[in-house]
Formats: sequence, C-alpha cells, structure tokens
Amino acid sequence: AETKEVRVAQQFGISYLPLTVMKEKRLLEAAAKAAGLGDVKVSWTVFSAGNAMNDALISGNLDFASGGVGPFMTIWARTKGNLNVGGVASMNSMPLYLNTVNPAVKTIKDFGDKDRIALPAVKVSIQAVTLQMAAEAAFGVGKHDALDKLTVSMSHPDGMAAMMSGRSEITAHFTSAPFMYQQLEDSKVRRVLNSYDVLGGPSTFNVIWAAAKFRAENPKTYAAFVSALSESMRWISADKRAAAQLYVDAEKAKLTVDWVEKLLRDPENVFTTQPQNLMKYAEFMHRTGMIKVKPADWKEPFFPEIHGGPGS
Amino acid sequence: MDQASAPLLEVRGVTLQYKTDQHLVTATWRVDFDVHPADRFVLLGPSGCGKSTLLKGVAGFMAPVEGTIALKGRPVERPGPDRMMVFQEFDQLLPWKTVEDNVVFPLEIAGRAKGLEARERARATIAKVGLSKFREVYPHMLSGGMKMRVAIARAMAMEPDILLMDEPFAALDALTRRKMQEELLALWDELRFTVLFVTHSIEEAILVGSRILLMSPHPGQVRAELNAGTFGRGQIDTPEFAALARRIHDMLFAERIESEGRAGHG
Amino acid sequence: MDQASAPLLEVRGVTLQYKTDQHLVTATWRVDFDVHPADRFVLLGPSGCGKSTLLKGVAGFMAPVEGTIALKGRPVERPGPDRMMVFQEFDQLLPWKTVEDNVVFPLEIAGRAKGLEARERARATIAKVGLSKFREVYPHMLSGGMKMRVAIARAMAMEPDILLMDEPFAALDALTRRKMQEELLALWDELRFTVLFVTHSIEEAILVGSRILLMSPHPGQVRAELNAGTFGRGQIDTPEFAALARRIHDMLFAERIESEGRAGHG
Amino acid sequence: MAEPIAKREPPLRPEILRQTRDVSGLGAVERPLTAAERLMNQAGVRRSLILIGLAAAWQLYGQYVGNNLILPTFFEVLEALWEVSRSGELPDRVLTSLRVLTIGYTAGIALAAVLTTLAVSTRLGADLLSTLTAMFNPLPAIALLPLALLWFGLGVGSLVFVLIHSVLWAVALNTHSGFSSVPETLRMAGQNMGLRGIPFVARILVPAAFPSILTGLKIGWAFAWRTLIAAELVFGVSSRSGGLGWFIFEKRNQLETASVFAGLLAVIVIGLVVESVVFRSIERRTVRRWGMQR
Amino acid sequence: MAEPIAKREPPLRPEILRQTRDVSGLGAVERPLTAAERLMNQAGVRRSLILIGLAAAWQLYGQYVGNNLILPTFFEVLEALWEVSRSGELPDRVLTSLRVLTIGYTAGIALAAVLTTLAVSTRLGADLLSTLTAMFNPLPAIALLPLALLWFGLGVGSLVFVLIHSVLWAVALNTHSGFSSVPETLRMAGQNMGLRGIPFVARILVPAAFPSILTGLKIGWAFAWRTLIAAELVFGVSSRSGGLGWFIFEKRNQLETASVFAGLLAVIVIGLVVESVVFRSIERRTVRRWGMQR
Ligand SMILES: Nc1ncnc2c1ncn2[C@@H]1O[C@H](COP(=O)(O)OP(=O)(O)OP(=O)(O)O)[C@@H](O)[C@H]1O
Ligand SMILES: Nc1ncnc2c1ncn2[C@@H]1O[C@H](COP(=O)(O)OP(=O)(O)OP(=O)(O)O)[C@@H](O)[C@H]1O
Ligand SMILES: [Mg+2]
Ligand SMILES: [Mg+2]
Repeated sequence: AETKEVRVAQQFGISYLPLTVMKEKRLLEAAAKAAGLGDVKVSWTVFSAGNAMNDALISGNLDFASGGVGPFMTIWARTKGNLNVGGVASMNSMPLYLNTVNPAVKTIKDFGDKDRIALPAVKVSIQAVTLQMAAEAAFGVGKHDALDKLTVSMSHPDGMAAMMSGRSEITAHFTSAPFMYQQLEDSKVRRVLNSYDVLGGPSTFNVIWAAAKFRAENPKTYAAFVSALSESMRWISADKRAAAQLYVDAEKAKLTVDWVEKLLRDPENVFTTQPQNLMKYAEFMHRTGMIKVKPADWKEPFFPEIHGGPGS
Repeated sequence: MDQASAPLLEVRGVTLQYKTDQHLVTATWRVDFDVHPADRFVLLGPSGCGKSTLLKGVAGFMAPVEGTIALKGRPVERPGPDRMMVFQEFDQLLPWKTVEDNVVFPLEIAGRAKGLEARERARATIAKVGLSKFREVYPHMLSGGMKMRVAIARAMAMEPDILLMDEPFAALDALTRRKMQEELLALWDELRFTVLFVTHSIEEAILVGSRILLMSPHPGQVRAELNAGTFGRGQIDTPEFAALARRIHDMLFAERIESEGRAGHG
Repeated sequence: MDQASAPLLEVRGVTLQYKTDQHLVTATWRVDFDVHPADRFVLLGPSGCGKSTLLKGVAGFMAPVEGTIALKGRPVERPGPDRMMVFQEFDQLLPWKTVEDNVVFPLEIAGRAKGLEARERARATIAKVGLSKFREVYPHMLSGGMKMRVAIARAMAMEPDILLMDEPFAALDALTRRKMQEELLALWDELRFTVLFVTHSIEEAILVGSRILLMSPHPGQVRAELNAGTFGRGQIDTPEFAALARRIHDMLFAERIESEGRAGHG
Repeated sequence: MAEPIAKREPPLRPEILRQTRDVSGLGAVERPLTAAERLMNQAGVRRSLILIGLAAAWQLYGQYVGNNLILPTFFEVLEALWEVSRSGELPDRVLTSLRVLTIGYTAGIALAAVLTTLAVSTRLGADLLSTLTAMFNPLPAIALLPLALLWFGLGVGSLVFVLIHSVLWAVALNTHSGFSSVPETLRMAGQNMGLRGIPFVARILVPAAFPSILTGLKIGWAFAWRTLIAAELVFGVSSRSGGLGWFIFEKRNQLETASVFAGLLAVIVIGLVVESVVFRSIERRTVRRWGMQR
Repeated sequence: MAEPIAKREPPLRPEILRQTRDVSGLGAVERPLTAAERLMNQAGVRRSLILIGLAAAWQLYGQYVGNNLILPTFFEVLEALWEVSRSGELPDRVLTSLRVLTIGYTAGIALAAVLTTLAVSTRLGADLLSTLTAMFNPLPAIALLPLALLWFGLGVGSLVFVLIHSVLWAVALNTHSGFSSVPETLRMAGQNMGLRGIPFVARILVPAAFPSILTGLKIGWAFAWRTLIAAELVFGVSSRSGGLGWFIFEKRNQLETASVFAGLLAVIVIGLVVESVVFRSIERRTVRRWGMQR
C-alpha cells in the first residue's frame, strides 16, 4: 500500500508559487483521490533555507523538497549511487538580477576594491555561481573567482536593507524576485547583470526533488504529485490575477495584488516543469569542482516522468 | 548495668591528617581513648591541637589514616543523627530556615519527632537557650552568641546517643554560659546520654566533664586522661576543685613550655 | 598631655537598628560613652546586647539612626584603616591569601609599610601569635583559634590609632589566651594606642581594660561605666580584683534577673 | 598613626551608673527622607527611568538615522506592535513560542538536576559533567540537527531537543559550581543529620547554592529564547504554526522592519516581565530574605 | 536513642598519664591503594575513559544508522578531519575564528567588568545591570544586525559586536551574583582596610566571587563559540574572511557531512583543551587551593 501522508517542503517567496497554489487549492489531495489512493494527508513545511531541507529529506522526514538549482545539483551528485535523489520537475524559470547603487558600475568589470556585492551565500549560492560564470565570461577562463573577494553573504532582506540604506559598504546586491524588482523601483538602483544574459536564455531557478526510494514505493502518489504540479502551473498561467490574489492572501504579504500580477505577467518569469539551461550550470559546477559528477544530459538528474518535454 | 563496662566509643591509635596538593597536616597522632555510656568526656588542649579534627573523626566526616574509631563495636563509617554535633563555626545553621525551623529540621529528618510534636519540642529547647523572642528570625539576623545557642538547641532537641560539642559556649558571656552549662547538665541528668565536649576553659572542663582528656600541642597526642569527679558549681571554691584545676593547668603549661623549647631548637 | 582631656571617640545617644522587609531589630538604644586616647575600653554585656553592632558603628559600617559617633571631633562616615577591627567571625580572613599575605595585605593597602618591610613586620607579628610554622598556609587549613590569631596579628601589625576587637580571644585556650593578652598589653605599653575591646569574660575585662562599659540585655543600653584601674595578672588573686569582679558580676546578674522578670510579664 | 607620646596614660574619670529603661516595644527610629530620596528608593521608579531613557535614546537615534528599513524609531515600532497585537497575530505566535519554550526549559532544568546530582554524588559523575559540558556547550544548535531529525523528526520534538541543549549546560554549570562552593560546615551539618544522596542535594545543597542556581536559571531562560528564535528557522514551520522566530523571519522577508522590531520588542517585554515578576520575587523571597545575597 | 536506664553513671576508671613524643617531622601515613584505585584516582584516566566511551557510542550508532549523509561514523569523521587538517584548510579557518573569538571574548569580559563594577558601586548601576540583562540577554544575534551594520559595517567589527552580546550578559550576571554573595564579614574586612570603589572590587570582591566568575567565563566562552559559528552565516562573511562557521556552512551546502562533523569535532576538541588546560588549571590554582570550592 502507498503512503497515507505526503510531506512536502517549500521555501519562502514568490518563486514557490506553484507549491503555494497546490497547497491552498489542495490539488495534491484531489489528484491522489483521482488516482484511487483515497484520502491522503499532505503536510507542508516551510523552511528558511535549503540545507536543513536536505537534511530532512535524507533523514527520511520529508518526501518532496524544493529549492534552488545549486542545492539540487549538489544533492543529486552526492547521493548518486546510494540514496539516488533525483529531480521531480523544474518549478520555474526566473531571472536573477545583480543591482547596484554605485553609479560608476555599468558592467561587472567596473566593480572596484571598494565595492561589496551582497548575495545569499558566498561561493555556494546560485547567485554566486552565476556571478562566477559571468566573471569567467568577462575576464577569461580560470578567472571565474575574480569577483569572489567582493562578495558578502547576507540574506535577501538584510542585503537589500544594507544596500538601500546607503550606510554600509554594500553597493550591489545579487538577489531574486521580488527583492530585485522592488529595488529597481528606486531611481538610484540600476541593473548590472541578468542571469538570463549569462546563460544565454531563460534558466531554471527552482527545482523539486525526491528520493528514488519514495518514487519506487509510491508510484501512484508520485504520479499524482507531478500531475498536481502541472495542474497548479496551468492554473497560474490561465489566471494570473487570481494567482496573484491567492499569493497575497496566503502569504499575508504586504505586496499589492497589482504588483504581484505585474510580476507574474512579465514574460521572463515562467512556471514550467521543464528545466531550462540546467546543463550550463551543471557543466560549470563540475568544471570548478563544486560537484564531483557530471550529468550526461539534462535528463539524467531527473526522474523519467518529465523526460518527454523540451528540457535543456 | 552490664553495658557500663563496655565502652560506647573506642578510639584506638587514631592518626588524622589533612592532605592537599601542597601541604600535609597531621592533626592528631595515635590518639587512644574510650568513652563509656553516660560519660561527659571533655577534650582539652591548646589551639590547633586537633580537638575539632578528632570530633570530626568521631562524627564520621573524616576517616583516620591510621587506627580505628568504633562506636558500639562497629567502626564509624559515615555521619549520622545518633551523633549530633555542635560545630565550632557560626555558620553551621541553615541560612534558609528560621531559628525554629533550624531546630525542627533535624528532628523531622531523623524521624525523632514530626509535625506539631517536633515544633513543640523545638520551642521548648529554644526557650531553654533564651531565644523565644527570635524564633521567627533567620540566622543572619542573630549575633554570634545567639547563633551558637541555636546550634546548641538544635543538637539538644535531638537527644542523641552521643552529643558532640565543639566549644559550644565559647561565644557566650559568663551568665549565658553558666545557664547553658546548667541546662546541659540538667538534660544529661534526665537522659544520661553521652557527651563529647571540647572546651578551652579548665573551669568549664571540670564543671561539665566527668572525665577529661588532655592533649598536647600540634600534632595532638594524648597527654593524660583524668577523672573530673562530680564537681558541681557549688564546689567551685573548694580546695579539691582548685587542686584539680591547678594540676591540669600545670600539665598544659609544662607541655607548652616544653614544646616551645622544642620549636626553638627545630 | 593636653589631648588627654579631649575624648578621642565620642558616642552620643546612639541607637542602632537593623531593618529588613519583615523585621526591625533595635540592637542598641541611646548609648553614650567617651573613649579617651590610650584608653583600653572594654564592652561587656550579655549575648545579643549589641556589642558587635556598636563596634560596627564605630568602625563605620553602620550609621546610627539616632545620635552621633564622632572620632577626633569629626563624625564617623566610612570605614578606614585607622580603626582596624578584629571581627567575631572566623571567616574574616581573605581565603585567597596565605596567612602571611593576609597580614601583609592591609599594611600595603594602607601604606603602613611596603615590600620587605611589610613582610618582616608581618612575620614578627605572626611569630607573636605563635603561627610561624603556618605562614605559608591558606586560612581554610587553620583551626578556629588559629584563624582568630591571624586576624589579631593582622590588626596588631597595622598599629592603628584605634584597635577594635570583638571577642578576639574567645576561641583560644587558657594559655594561648593569656599569651595573647600579654602581647596586646605589651604592644599597648609600647605604642599607647586606643583599644575598644569586646569580651565575655569578666576576668579578661579587668585584666585587659582600663575602663569597662557594662551593657544591659537586648536592646543594649548603658548600665555602668567603671574604672578597671591597672590590674595586672599579678593582682588576680588580690581582694581588690575579686571585689571588682564581684561588683561587675552582680550588676550583670541583677540586670539579667530583672530583664527576665520583665520578659515574663511582657 | 598616633605619635607615640611619651607613655601617655588615659585620664582618670569618675564612674557612671545608670538605670536602664524598658524599650522592648521600640519601633523604627528613622531620619526623615526627602521626597526625592523616597522616590528614588523605589526600585520600580529607578527601573522605569532607565527604560524611559533607553526608549528615548532609541527614538532619537532612530530619527537621526532616518532609515526605517534598517532601524525604525521607537514609536514606529510601538505602532507596528499595536497593529500586530490587535490583529491577534503576534499574541498567537508568542503563545506558540512560549509553549515550546516552557517545555524545553523545564526539561533542560530537570536534566541539569539529574546531571548535577550525579556529579556531586560520584567522582565519575563530576568528570562526566565537566567533560560533557566542555564538549557540547560550545556546539551550535545545527550540530544537533542530524540527531534531532533522526530522533524527533521535524516539529516540536526537535525544537525542544535544541532548547534543552541551550538550557542544560548553563544551568548545570552554575548549579554544580554553586554546589561545590557550599561551605564545608553547612555540608557537614547536613550530613550530620543523616542526609545523604538525593535528600542531601535537595535539602542542603540546593538551597545553599541557590544564588548560583538562580543565575543559571536566568541565563538558561535567556538562551532558550535566543535559541528558540534561531531554531524555528532551521527546523522549518509546518503550515501556519510558526512561533515568534518565524514571525520575525517572515516580516524580515517582507521587509517590514518595524514589525521585526515589534517581535523583538515582544521578546524584550517578556524578558522584563519574567525578570521583574518571576525572578525578582523569587530572589526577594529566598536569597535576600535568607541574607545570602544583598 | 539510648533507653534512659535508671540514672546510669559512667564507670569509674583509673587515670592515665602519658609522655608525648616529638612527631613534628611526621610524613603522610596512608593506607595502600590497589592498582585499579590508583588508576581511577587519575582524573585524566577517568576523562579519557569517558571520551573513549562517547566515541565508541558514536561509532556504533553511526554504523547502526548507516547513513553517512546525515550521521557519519566517528572514523569517517576522523578521516575527514585528517583530510581537511592536512590540506591546511581547517587550521586556517580555526585560526581565523579563534582570532575573532578572542577579541570578542576579551571585550565582552571587559565590558562585563565595567557594568558589574558600576552595579556594586551604585544602586542605579545595579538597576541598570539587571534591567539591561533582562532586556538584551534573550535577544538573538539577528536583532543586533541593524545596529552592528550601522556602527561597524561588515566583517570583524560586527562579529565582535555580536560576540560581546553573547559573552557580556552571561559573565555579568554570574559576576554580579557572585559579588552579591560575598559574605558580609569579608566585605567589611576589606572596607576596614580602607578599600573602596574599584580597588575594593578588584582586590576583595573579584577573588571572593571567583567561583561564580569562573562559571561565567566558562559559559561565556561556550556561548561565544556558538554565536560565532551561527553569526558567520548571518553577518556578512566576505569570501576572504570565513572562519570555522563558514567552513561548516560551506561543507553542509556541499553535503559533505563528514567534513561538517570534522568542523564540529574541532570545536569539541578546542572546548576540551580550553577546559582542561585553561579553566581546570586556573581552578586548581585558585578556588581549589583557597578552599573555596571542593
Ligand atoms: N581543612 C583543613 N585542612 C588542612 N589542615 C587543617 C584543616 N583543618 C584543620 N587543619 C589543621 O589541623 C590541625 C588541628 O586543627 P583543629 O581544627 O582540629 O584544631 P583545634 O584543636 O580544634 O583548634 P582550636 O581550638 O583552635 O579550634 C591544625 O594544625 C590545623 O592547621
Ligand atoms: N545582620 C543583622 N540583621 C538583623 N539583626 C541583627 C543583625 N546582626 C545582629 N542583629 C541583632 O542585633 C542584636 C545585637 O547583635 P550583636 O551582634 O551586636 O550582639 P552582641 O552583643 O555582639 O552579641 P554576642 O555576644 O552574642 O556576639 C541582636 O539582637 C541581633 O539579633
Ligand atoms: Mg577547633
Ligand atoms: Mg558579637
């Protein structure tokens, strides 16, 4: 018999909207019922960071985890051959902006010794990896860590407060939605870098992953999850206004519905199960030694359910 | 009275030492004495000769490094309420209990008396030491002599087999002291327990004691064991009392002069 | 000797009280006395009558709620090394200093002597109290009487204007006590400082004191102020000595009986 | 020092004899205090002054900084506090946190009691305590994460586990040091009554070491708060059940700095209340009344 | 209790007279101990046994769990420790952390000294200390972030600030409680020598309250570690300055659990070394030698 309880984890923020919708509209419960699994209980846990979520998954306290591309590649590489954690689906493709308040900085080549770039975690966050890729492109192979010495670890809100206050050394912030858009509303802030430009097109930001064992033991539940996720994404793209409303209500966010709707309507923000430009990250991370294993193609880290699509 | 011939407490060749990282202090050296039931046994000797240490040995706080201390034929192994002790220090009262509670506490702990009975017994004893007005007060609000009187009351209320008293009356004025001595003797007369009593006063030794152990200076050894007979306060001015006092006095003096001569050489 | 007529210490109508949340204890009530330079002034009175409290007042630890305490005409405001005190408690030594360092410490703090000089002075005084063998030892390794002797040495080495001594010899055996009394008197004879001395022993009061203040029981009031003349140990067996002792004895007794009668009514 | 005037003698004066009076009913004799002195004698007044001073400093500095994204002013925070309190959001979160906190705190204290009792009873116990403390006390909560997840999974169990870790060592260290400092005489007095083992610890050592224990409890309480707020982020929150830590995290992510500070202000207020109501009155009724602390 | 036999009298016995002997040169008289007893008398042996036991328990439990992503075994961790030590990575990080730690710890102690001196000298100081402690001690480090950034910017300055916060209150609380518990007689003895103000605090209160102060220092030291490791994540670690906390975070992100534990093991080892070398020998030379603690 399959499990009666599915444990799903998400993180905080607009990029996790598909899961929020799934939770609020109880899509997984419905899909499970439709698959003939009866009443399945879904428990949702919100985490403040990805690594604790990975610990929870590995220790068997969690079935589906969600997070950035970086942590996903890491856990896939590290568990290959034992736990075999694999991607369930991509969740979205969203850009990451590097914004600055320093008027002298037009491109990343203009950062001087006095500048400091805040990002969620030095060297390991997806922002840091993207910055390294941009640095490699700008300064040449082997120079990918040229800007690392300017980077500073700060959580999104702290980094934003630090840069916007103008009272600290932080002159630039590499962050994600919604912070990056909020920053750009201030006239003194300019965008230096867009991750889509670095990767040459839209790229996956968040991924959902699970352990192979769970999929093997609960194939129907697993399938129900994938279909509920697709359903959720379909619903979002069908009615962006309602999705924005749902987000604001569910998160008790201070953002206005209009603002969120505008963000959702921006074509660079897409909710899709298909990974995009994932291999570029994987190759880079492997080349710089952050992961020990290199996937043969984009399909390798993912479970077959989504292999049919146009991933990359 | 077949018990009379068997000593209640046998101290045989007892050497007591304090050992710390840097120092080794021999407090007493091969001390022997017997205390029989109903004895009022007094330890008399110069400051630092190991009287308190001996009492601690009998009470079970310190194990001898040599020799044995046996109570009713069994070696003393641990402290117990059958040997209530009045310590020399003022801070022996439990600061978190009032005077009355301090006296009640061991009664209840040792199961000597419970509840109201314990309280009444405590009150009666506190009255005997003249502190009825201070029953509800905490020890830190008492004078030195008053603290000692509470400790005396606490021990006396327990009516133990053996009462160990380490200079209990040293901090008391002449009158209170006399009153306390009388109370102790009256209680003894009623219950005939055994007392081991440390004092500095020769007069007190003769008045309170039935037998007196004279100790030599540091490290304490037995100098003499004398009978103090049954001198009461009435006999204080008799020639017999004076003679005994003189004799003890001379013995202690001789010892002192001798030891000082020795210290001079060494 | 024009100073002789002006008192060194004037205590005028001094009431001393301890106040806590629940209790108010009046320790002394409207006490008056004068201490003149070179006086050996003895406070004598029953346990709990406020002798220690009075000494604390003079030392500057407690402010009177009524009346004034003036030293050389100026009110006493705070403690100071000109009034070295020997406390009644055993735990007045600094546990983190050896016997010798305990004696040296106040000398250096008060600037009485420094370095080697202080050390030599300390050693000499420690020898006087018979503790040369224990110079390097920490206080917790001393017996009760030995601790008191260190405290006495500490105060005497300071040679203060006024020496306040709260039953300094209570924990000492007859012989050590006599030796200490003699040392104190010898030192006084040399330096002629002023002593305020609390004791419980009438004999000691007469031997050590030049003037004796008799206090009534709790709360302490002045009962009498007597001249103790210049009795030395040699005069102990004289009828004059005995008469004075008797007189003091009777006064204290009368007081006690009176107060007990009173307590019975109240 | 008095100059040794050539063998000066005390003057001879007449003897004095007095009658004593019955003054046993004597009440307090006090010098009158000025109104200002009386006011300043009230601990409450002094503390309130301090608090007002701190609030004023905050307000002024906040205005000077003038950046409410980083440091909102005191009044802005008060407003936010009123807001989130009225909506019932904050009280809810505070209650959730308090519940977990109480469990963890109590369990930590209980464990500390066991450990220190062991430590004073046997030499091995003492070594165990000091070794464990030296090893585990410096470890941050994340070090316990794997064990917590293995043993308790996500949720309250793990939180409590981490809380115990933050309370246990501080309380145990203080308690044990307090026990070790109990004067020998008091110890002997207790043993003399026949107390041994746990009754000896409970009836002699605990009250005798109470000042130290209280300090340990205060520190443990404070660190339990700190840890709880941090740990709620590590262990995640299921559905809407988060406590104060999550509240702060959420508000921070929404860049509502004033609400973040409102949450922190709640911690401060609770700290003050616990200190002045609980700890202070325990202190007044125990160590101060007993004359063990001034 | 002895049954009151009808007015029993002590037996009359002959008097005894003895000559005493000169035994002033007497050495230790000891009962022989068995080899096992002698061994167990060595604190080092007992502690090593405890450590070995803990390591064995870890190894066994780790094998039982059999998931080295979540809980590696002891030997795997030792291997990782050797690896990261040999490469110089860990020692580097440890040194960085130790440097910051020492600064923060020392500054915290210094501030605590100032605060407690104030607190014992004036009544307002006492109120200030207890109010500040009650308010700030429960606050997590993130609460200080805004102030830290405003005042010290990124990097070491802010870290030190947070460290001070974690050391200060614990040390101050313990010191103040220790000061308040100094027996009245000792206090008076000090004042009697004319000591007042800072000399009085330094020369009487500090040594007299040393057991409490030591406990405070131990707790402060432990909490400084905890805070440092956590704070390196919260406060702007720039890629150049990462210490042990950052090392642990990085390895955790890379799911190199064995290295994470190696980092934690380093904390444990440092804790043990500091305890047994620094604190223990201070204890032996002070409070134990002075008979203030057993
Ligand atoms: N805790 C201790 N550690 C080390 N040595 C000690 C300790 N207590 C006492 N001594 C030493 O043991 C000897 C005897 O001490 P003890 O207290 O038994 O003397 P005492 O006869 O009671 O003296 P006193 O009449 O002064 O109280 C002394 O030399 C003293 O220095
Ligand atoms: N700290 C205190 N708090 C409250 N009351 C106290 C305090 N110290 C002493 N007293 C009270 O003050 C009175 C006088 O005490 P004091 O110590 O001066 O007596 P004393 O004459 O020295 O007695 P003794 O000869 O027993 O030492 C006593 O009734 C006592 O209860
Ligand atoms: Mg003694
Ligand atoms: Mg007194």
